[in-house]
Amino acid sequence: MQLYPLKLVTVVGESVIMDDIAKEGVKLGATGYTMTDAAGEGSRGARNVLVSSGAKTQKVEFVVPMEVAEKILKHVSHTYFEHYACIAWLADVQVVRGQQYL
Amino acid sequence: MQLYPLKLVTVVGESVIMDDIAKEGVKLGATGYTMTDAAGEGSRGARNVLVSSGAKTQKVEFVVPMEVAEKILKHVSHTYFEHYACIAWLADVQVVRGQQYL
Amino acid sequence: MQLYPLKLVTVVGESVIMDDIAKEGVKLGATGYTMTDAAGEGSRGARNVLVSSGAKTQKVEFVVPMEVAEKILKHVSHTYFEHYACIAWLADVQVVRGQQYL
Amino acid sequence: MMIPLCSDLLAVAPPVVVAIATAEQLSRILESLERNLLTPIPLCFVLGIICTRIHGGIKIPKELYLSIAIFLLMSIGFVGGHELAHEYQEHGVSTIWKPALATLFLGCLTPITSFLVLRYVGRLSIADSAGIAAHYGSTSAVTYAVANSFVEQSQHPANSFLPTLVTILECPGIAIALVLGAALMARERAVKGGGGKAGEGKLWEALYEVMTGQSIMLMAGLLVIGFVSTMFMSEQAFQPFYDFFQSKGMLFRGCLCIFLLEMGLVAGERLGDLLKVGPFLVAFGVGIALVHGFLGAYFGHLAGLNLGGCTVLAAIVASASYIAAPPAVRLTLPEANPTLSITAALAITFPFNIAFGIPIYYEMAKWLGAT
Amino acid sequence: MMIPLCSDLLAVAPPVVVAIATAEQLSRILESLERNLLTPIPLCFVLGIICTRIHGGIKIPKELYLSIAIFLLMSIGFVGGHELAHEYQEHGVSTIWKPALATLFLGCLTPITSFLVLRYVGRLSIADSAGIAAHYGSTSAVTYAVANSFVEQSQHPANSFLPTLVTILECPGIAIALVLGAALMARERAVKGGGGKAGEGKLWEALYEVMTGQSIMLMAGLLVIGFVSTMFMSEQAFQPFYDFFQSKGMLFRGCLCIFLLEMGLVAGERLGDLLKVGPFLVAFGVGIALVHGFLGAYFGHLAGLNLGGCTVLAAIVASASYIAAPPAVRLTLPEANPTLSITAALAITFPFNIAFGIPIYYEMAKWLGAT
Amino acid sequence: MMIPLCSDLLAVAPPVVVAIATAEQLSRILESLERNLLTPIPLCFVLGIICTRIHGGIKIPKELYLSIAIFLLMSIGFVGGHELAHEYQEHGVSTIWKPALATLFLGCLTPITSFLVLRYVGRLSIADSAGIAAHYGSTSAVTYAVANSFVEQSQHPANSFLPTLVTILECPGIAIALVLGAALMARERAVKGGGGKAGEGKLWEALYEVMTGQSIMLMAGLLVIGFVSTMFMSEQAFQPFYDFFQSKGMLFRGCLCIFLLEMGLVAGERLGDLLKVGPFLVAFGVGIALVHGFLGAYFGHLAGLNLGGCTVLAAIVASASYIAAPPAVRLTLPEANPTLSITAALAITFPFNIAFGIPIYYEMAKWLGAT
Ligand SMILES: Nc1ncnc2c1ncn2[C@@H]1O[C@H](COP(=O)(O)O)[C@@H](O)[C@H]1O
Ligand SMILES: Nc1ncnc2c1ncn2[C@@H]1O[C@H](COP(=O)(O)O)[C@@H](O)[C@H]1O
Ligand SMILES: Nc1ncnc2c1ncn2[C@@H]1O[C@H](COP(=O)(O)O)[C@@H](O)[C@H]1O
Ligand code: NA
Ligand code: NA
Ligand code: NA
Repeated sequence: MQLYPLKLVTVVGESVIMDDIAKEGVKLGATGYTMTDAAGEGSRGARNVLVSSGAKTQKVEFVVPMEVAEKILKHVSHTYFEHYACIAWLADVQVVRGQQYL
Repeated sequence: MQLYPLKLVTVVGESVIMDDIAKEGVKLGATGYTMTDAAGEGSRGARNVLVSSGAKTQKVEFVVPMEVAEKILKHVSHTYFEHYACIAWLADVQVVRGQQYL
Repeated sequence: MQLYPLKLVTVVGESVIMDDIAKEGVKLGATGYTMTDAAGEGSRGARNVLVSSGAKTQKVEFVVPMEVAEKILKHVSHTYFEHYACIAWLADVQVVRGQQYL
Repeated sequence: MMIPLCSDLLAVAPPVVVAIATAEQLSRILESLERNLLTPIPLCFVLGIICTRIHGGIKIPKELYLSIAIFLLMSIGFVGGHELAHEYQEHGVSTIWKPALATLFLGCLTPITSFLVLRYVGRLSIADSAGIAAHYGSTSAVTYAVANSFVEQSQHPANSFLPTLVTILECPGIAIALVLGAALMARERAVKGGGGKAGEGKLWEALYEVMTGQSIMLMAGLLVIGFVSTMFMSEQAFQPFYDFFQSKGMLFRGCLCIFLLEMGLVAGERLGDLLKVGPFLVAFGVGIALVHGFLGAYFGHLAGLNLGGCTVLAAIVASASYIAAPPAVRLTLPEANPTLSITAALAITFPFNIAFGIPIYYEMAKWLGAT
Repeated sequence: MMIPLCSDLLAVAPPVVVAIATAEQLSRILESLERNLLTPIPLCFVLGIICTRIHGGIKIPKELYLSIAIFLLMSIGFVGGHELAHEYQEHGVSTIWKPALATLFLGCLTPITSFLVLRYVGRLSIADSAGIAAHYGSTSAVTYAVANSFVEQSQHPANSFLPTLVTILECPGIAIALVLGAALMARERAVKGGGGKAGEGKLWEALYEVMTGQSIMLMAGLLVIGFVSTMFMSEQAFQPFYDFFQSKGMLFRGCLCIFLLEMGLVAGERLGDLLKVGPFLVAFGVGIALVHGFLGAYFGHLAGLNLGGCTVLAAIVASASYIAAPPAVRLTLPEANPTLSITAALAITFPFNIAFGIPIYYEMAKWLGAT
Repeated sequence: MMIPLCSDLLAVAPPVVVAIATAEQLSRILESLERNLLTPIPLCFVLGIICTRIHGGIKIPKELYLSIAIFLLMSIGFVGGHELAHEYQEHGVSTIWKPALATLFLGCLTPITSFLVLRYVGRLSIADSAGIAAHYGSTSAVTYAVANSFVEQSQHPANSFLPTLVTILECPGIAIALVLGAALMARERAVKGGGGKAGEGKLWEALYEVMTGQSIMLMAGLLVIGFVSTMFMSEQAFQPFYDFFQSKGMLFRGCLCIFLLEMGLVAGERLGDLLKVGPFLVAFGVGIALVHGFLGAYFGHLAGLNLGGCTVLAAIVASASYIAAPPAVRLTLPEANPTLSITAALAITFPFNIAFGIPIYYEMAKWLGAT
């Protein structure tokens, strides 16, 4: 079975911004995203506020090629890191039928 | 501390099939699985329907040796990729007391 | 954009111990953690009991440098593996502005 | 039995369409429309649609939605069992068996009419036709609840055993459509020589899942519980349970408001899909509701239901399932596009029934002579 | 105080067993069984079990389950506080202190009886014995609610301060069993020379967590709130709160139905474990309930409770905790297998009490002379 | 209109402070305090605080909390619409337009007074001042509910259209504070030459989100629904809906108890932040409530509200939003520290209003001559 080497971008942050990040990720080239409710603590976690959808912290994941990953990480770090509670990282994954996500 | 190199197989898809995928993964050799409720968008996300357990999208993860990982990915891709909204990937992980999961 | 190579430690286990693990991880040097509700099966999954917060199984993730990762894994494996349902693994990640998490 | 009834029906149908258009009836329909629409339940649905369309912030936690669904199903079952016990104590099964048979017959007929129209008029694929037919062959408990509160407000309460009919109508339609779809697709595949993959082996599993699904287990289970406890409990001890579940009570009505708000939110999102699904499906969603509604009223009347009963039976026959059917169809006919069926059921037929259908079926039932 | 009571008891016990078997009593028990079983609350439990066994689709969102648990605990506390205020205004503490002491005594006795039987008759490990004893030393609020509704239906309502006794019974049993288990295991470990790991340091933490856990905080907190607001509010202002929380009301009874449905779903899954846990535990789950139930009825009667009160006290003493105890035991005695304790508490003792235990305790209380 | 009113106000203010201190009034306040505090609603809040402080185990699922919030907002809207319909049928808009205008005026005034005090007395940053001002410019639906139940218990029910005023008060304050904050920060940034990043482009988006947010959609939507269905439905058909939503009913009061328990749990956690936010903010949280409360009572009286109405208007003007405001502020003014605003709103002003504010506003309204 052929597997395509792609990147998994994970962003965890306060839920007030996570819907926007998911949408912006798609605009920057991701073919989709997966969002999970979470809870967490960090250096600025107390900033999180309750939104009407419930969770204070959310995690969003994108399976993307490296260029898109870079774009998303740059965008997130430039737009949100200063004032919002959030963390972002990158990992290597092998994706089934990965050509769909290029 | 000894760590065992194993594979982490992640499948995200519409929840109507995710219980089956978890069970089938165990049948194919996984010693267990972890399931999380999620939300997401993708090329076929609109296909997701509400099931009585609530979430429309779920994520299931298996920590398994490479042979089992291949079997699970093949099975999932062969059985579900054509008609169901789902995505699957593989990552390298180092597992504590990993011999239990071989 | 500069990315820092760090470790992602993931622990999945019965929720009766997960709050403690999260706190102990921070004590051992993690700058934060992310916790998700999950469900799962494993060799000892039947041990899980309902706690008043709801989920029987939870997942906690730490982005940390290798030394802290080792400490957390050692602690978890030494303290909880014998009697509690839980699994722990390590993966490589590249973290944005990773110096914050050192 | 089916053939004479059908020819009967054909003889009756055309005049209906004409008759229904008389001025007096139209004005009566308009009046009931007003009486029907300007009440909290449909207005909450409208609020939900508006909120979605203007990207408003109402978010009903899905656990609340699921909890209310559970309560409504339990309530329909329990009250049904309670009323059935009274009916049974007074009349035995004499008043019930005919409506029950008629309902069963309608539950077998409607998936077939739907399939035929979709496949041969709409030229949809086998999978899509069968998938949508499964939705229209089953029923919507919420439509039942709204219809029931309409006839109560009109001072023509339905026969007491109507909730039992809802339970009867839940399953057969889904089962027939799924079996039909799977069989036709297997034949097609055999002809084309392609090998089936997912879905096939899952047909019986899915049928079992429908028959033991949440809707049917809760409705049928509470029906039995309501029946038994009415038989064996003192009235005083029974009262708090009745107060909790009773469908005229504040809990049922209030929960229905919140439920319809959420349905409006979901339907509002689906409105955008109306363009995608095309004009045929819109016409189908309204047309088949009217046809099935007329069949419901007609057979209900034949089986001896009263005016309210005919109206409610018409409404539930005309309604399409959007809770039990979708996962079953998704598992069995994965080639079927759920956007088509859910949009039709939820964004076309459901609001049509809530707003216009129910008063129309009421007039149909009246015109057929039900009292 | 304990010694004379105990010898008293030994003199009384054997005839009970004989007497309870007289034909007339048996037929009365069967009658109450019918009156007890054929009501919505136990029937919902049965529906849950059936649904799980046939792999049916009922899914109660865990948030609904947790919310109902919160409501039931608040309700028991609030009504308890309200009734306590009335009792206090009329009789001061004169009627209450004896039952309270008796309950406290039973709360300390039952974990020990359980432990001894499990360890020396059942030959279970120290950890398992202490873990199960913690469950049986505490109580189940739902069993209280069902027993209470049984005696009300039997026209013998319990003394008004019974909810207070539930609160008293919640903690001591868990605490005693955990301390006992931890101490014995430490000794054993010292003998064997092995080093303890997790759990040990967590004993005091876990005890504190039990004492400030959700069950006790809500029950005791609302007890105080119910007491204070009964004292200071006008009746009219108090009414809506009372209507909301009152345990004879539609909300309490209805929520209990849904809660028991979920408990049936969980117990149904545990039924499969009955084989695993073996015949001893099944016998224990029934036998210890009968013994503790008799002790409850006996000491309740000594302390001056009425017929309903003795029955309810017997039921709560006989019941086993499955909400507060499991996490506490899991943290403190991780070597204990939760499958044993939860299966015993939830799949054996709870259904036994609901179905057979409560009517039996009622007869026991009658036989003891309670009126 | 604004200027004469303001000078009026200045003439009135000092004597108030003196007058309010007379012995008789103080004892009356103490009496109402007791009557107010020793009721389940504030006691549940206290229980929540205690539970958090002693690390107790009460956990309200967030879905329950959100569901109750939805119910309370719908209820306030629905009852508001119902009462508005009655008022309108009897008096047209003659009695309503003045209070509505006064409320709108107060909604525009309070964010500005708050901002000025925070920025120039407290020397907070622009972002923090504007962020906190947005909270205090809006209102808290729960404070409304508690104030309303207070005046009902005091036999001085508020004018029927008060819920309408809550709806009017929700938005303008947030909008004004956010626009003010964004404008001043842009100017400051322009001066400093720094380039703005997040937040800026999101102002209009956030304003739109406030105006179509859950609170306003549910309250305004149900207001219309309550109004329309009161106009068009028979009383009998309307009754179950009214019973479900009515704010004197058991559901509303009971849900309020659970909601305040959760608010107590959250406020308890914030208590630890009181030290961090410092004495100025504590003083601000109390002082601004008293000032805004007085303004509310004063303008309410000018606009012709009765004693209960003035009290409730004072309470809602004095209250600070902690549901709608926080996400809006977080999106628009990310530099503002949410710990400051949420601690002030939830751990200072809210409990102050619930415990002391409402009875004080009642006395203020009396002193101003409202009857
Ligand atoms: N070291 C970490 N490991 C895992 N998750 C983290 C870590 N630091 C922060 N987080 C997550 O990121 C969110 C925001 O973090 P922060 O911006 O540091 O407050 C927290 O709520 C956590 O869920
Ligand atoms: N590029 C992606 N990155 C992360 N998750 C994805 C991606 N594409 C799809 N998904 C997830 O997989 C599910 C099914 O995707 P699809 O089959 O593309 O509709 C979606 O609901 C998402 O949760
Ligand atoms: N092979 C596996 N892959 C993924 N998750 C696992 C695996 N084994 C166990 N788990 C998770 O770890 C929890 C405890 O596992 P265990 O201790 O094996 O019962 C389970 O509830 C699962 O959520
Ligand atoms: Na139908
Ligand atoms: Na016990
Ligand atoms: Na305000």
